[in-house]
Amino acid sequence: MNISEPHQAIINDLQQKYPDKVLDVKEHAGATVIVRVNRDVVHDVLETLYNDHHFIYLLQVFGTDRFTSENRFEVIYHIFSLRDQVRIFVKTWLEEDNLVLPTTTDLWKAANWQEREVYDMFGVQFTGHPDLRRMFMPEDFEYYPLRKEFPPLGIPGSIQLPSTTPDTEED
Amino acid sequence: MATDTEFLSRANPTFFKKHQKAYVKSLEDKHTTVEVVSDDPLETKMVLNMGPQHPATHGVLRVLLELDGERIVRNKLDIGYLHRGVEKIAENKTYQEFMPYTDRFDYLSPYSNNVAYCLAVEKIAGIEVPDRALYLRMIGSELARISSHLLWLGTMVMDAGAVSFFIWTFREREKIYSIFDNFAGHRFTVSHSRIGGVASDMSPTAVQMIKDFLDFFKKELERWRSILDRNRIFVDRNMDIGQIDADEAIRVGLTGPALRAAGIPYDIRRVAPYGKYSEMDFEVITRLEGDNLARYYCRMEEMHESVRIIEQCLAKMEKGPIRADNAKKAYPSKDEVYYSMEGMIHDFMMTDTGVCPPEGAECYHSVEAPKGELGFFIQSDGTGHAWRLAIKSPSFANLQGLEYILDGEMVADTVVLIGGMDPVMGDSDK
Amino acid sequence: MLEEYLPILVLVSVAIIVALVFLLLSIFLGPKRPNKWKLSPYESGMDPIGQARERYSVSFYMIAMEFIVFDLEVVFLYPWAVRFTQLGWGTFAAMMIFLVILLIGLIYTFKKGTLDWDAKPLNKPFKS
Amino acid sequence: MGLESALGEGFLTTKLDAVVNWSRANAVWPMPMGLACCAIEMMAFAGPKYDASRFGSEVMRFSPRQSDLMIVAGWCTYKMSHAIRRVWDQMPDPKWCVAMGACASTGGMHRSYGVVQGCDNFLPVDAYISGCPPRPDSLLNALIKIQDKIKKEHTVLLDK
Repeated sequence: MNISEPHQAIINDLQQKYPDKVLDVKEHAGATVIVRVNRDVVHDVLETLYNDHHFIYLLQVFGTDRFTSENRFEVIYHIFSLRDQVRIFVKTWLEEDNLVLPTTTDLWKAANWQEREVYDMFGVQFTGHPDLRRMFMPEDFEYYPLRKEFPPLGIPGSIQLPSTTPDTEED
Repeated sequence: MATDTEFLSRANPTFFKKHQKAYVKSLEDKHTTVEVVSDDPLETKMVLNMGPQHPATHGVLRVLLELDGERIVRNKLDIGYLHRGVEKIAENKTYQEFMPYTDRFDYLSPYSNNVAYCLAVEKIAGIEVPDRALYLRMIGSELARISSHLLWLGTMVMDAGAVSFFIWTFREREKIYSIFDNFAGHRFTVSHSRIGGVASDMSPTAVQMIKDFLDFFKKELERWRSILDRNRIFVDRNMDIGQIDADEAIRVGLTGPALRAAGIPYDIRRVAPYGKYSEMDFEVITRLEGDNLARYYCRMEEMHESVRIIEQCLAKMEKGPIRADNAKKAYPSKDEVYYSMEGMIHDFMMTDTGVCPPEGAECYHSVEAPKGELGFFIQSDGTGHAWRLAIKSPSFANLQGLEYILDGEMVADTVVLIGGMDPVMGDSDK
Repeated sequence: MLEEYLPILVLVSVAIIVALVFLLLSIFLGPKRPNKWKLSPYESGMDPIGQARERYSVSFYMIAMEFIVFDLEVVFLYPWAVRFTQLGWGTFAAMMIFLVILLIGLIYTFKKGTLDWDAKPLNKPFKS
Repeated sequence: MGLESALGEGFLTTKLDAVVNWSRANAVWPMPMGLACCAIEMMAFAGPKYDASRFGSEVMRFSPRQSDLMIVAGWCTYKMSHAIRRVWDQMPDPKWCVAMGACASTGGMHRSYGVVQGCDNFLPVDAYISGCPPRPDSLLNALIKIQDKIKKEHTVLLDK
């Protein structure tokens, strides 16, 4: 667990501000530091990182389906601080029955499309998002493809194909 | 003012009704600061659809523009026309099997995608790569950067009107393709990297071809720059449009040359050097204006830097193994497989289960692809298949920046702005 | 006396006949299979929003009118410009009067602002 | 004997179909439905080295109204299939379609929920090209096959 010095400073600062909310810190190969925080404090953690530690560059927001019975989904924010060149991943676990998270588009404009992608792939609702629509799939698609129970070859008939006889009146 | 649901009433979609209605609705309630001057009832808004099948959108990108005369009042991008769920496929493939998919992300520079994916897997599995393989990978990814910037140059200048550039840049790209053909097997989707090293070594003829290409390309690049850099038409066409300052560029999430043109020297080869980039001396090209012309200069000078890097690599590269010989982590070399029993078993084991990173390990590694920072976040569950592979794609971020930049521009400039952002739909649609 | 003009007549008629043949040939030879989507407007693969004849900004119309006026001015200039050395000062003065009148027209349209497209005040989102 | 001998030197008589099909075959204007990596190979096919204008398909028209041969280059997703079908319907009638690359022909390596497994699910395809991406010379080979097919096309009178 050799967390580099600037990372450790930030983690200590977070642990002071949110005493029991920073649940665990993981590290791999000396570069990737992942901080897991409780779900109802994630927006404030991101806000402190944004204001105090100059994490103004949001690179990606993505989700994971852990496929466990409790707190099944994960949303990970990948942010980078330009001032002290530090890259941190802030992770939260979400229950399957209330997949709701406050949006971070008020902090970073970049979060707009990233959150729409997480909504499209996992079904996580972001409250306060300017226009939460599906990012890639058409709106008429009712499933969330990156969930583990969705078959990789898709569900036949979930999206309609164009009709090959142009003259017949479509419905 | 035009009533709010005016476009929605005009749009009568015949397929994907919910999607198209929601898309047009989102255009209407998008807040815009471009203030429309004339409020007389005669002045109705025109909705222009730069649809998925369009010569200037560099792939299948749909832009819905609300125009007031020639000025764009609001625009909305719709992507996903090339979405094939590659992250879902990654969960069912072993690490080495997923390698050919990485060529099809940013299909203008497939070599650097391979290198990015291999570095990420090697980082999570903890594999050492011999020096010669690192040099070969750097030469390949810099050549891919030149070929990607060449296609950007050819299509952007052709969109701005000069068709001859497309022919010149493609002539140079064909040379790069023949170089890749010689040392990596195929014209551009090469899948040349392996986990733990590189698939095949570079023959002296390939080295000679690269040297000839570099000598001619340097002079050719100078000639192109002398034509374009102070060309009245090109400069007037690109100056002061799509202007974005550094602070806004960061918040919108731009990456790569588009971000460096706004004045932020964020280049992964300097921020988190990988391979042998820490020993190379090259500058990170940044401009301050942040408009389309600055992005043009950034990319042109980056081609010079790539040429310098390749020359230094060729000088420093010496004989040596091209793949880690640790049988558990990398493919054994072919003659070992044919002539020894263990080699054949290792080869079979590598193909069957492949590299197995530690259970529960999560790791991120990113590479400076020509379009920006291409990163892979891998979560592994101990088996040969990745549990989750998240791709941070540069064109996805740049396209979001494009939506911010297009507001308030003239409709004729959208073509050059899309060219300036250089999006690749295979990369952004994952 | 009209014989000298016979070749011109032959030339013009052959030209017209050849042009018509190429145009009308496809009516007989080309396959005709109209269908609903072939006749609908091309909207780069998507459904068109609104009809093709929507009302659009008046600045286009102003530019078109501008062009016609000054194009006709050039047409009137041609016959004079070809022979103006032999035509003497009288026609020169007349032509100058004609040009001055149109110059006043041009200055008027400049002041009205029909020519500069980005005359509209523009507060781009990043400047505000 | 025949009409030709009566007309003397330098005259050639042929069927109307042969003339019409010959002229159509040697001016096949491609409609580049460039979707993914095959589109880059299609650009190289139209580029200087593998010059497509030697075979009469110089003009890469992006509007369906002026093109005869639609080259579907790249994997077609369900979302894009409607746009491809709409552009195909809007092309004037003697039209042909080439599925370029494994992804257009059979969905290729992308066996996933988003990709239509082969664009012949919704398009009448005349020529399939294997390869991922196929080299430009195999695209030229497909073009020549399409030209042969046009030359042996049915008679013009049936088109009424």
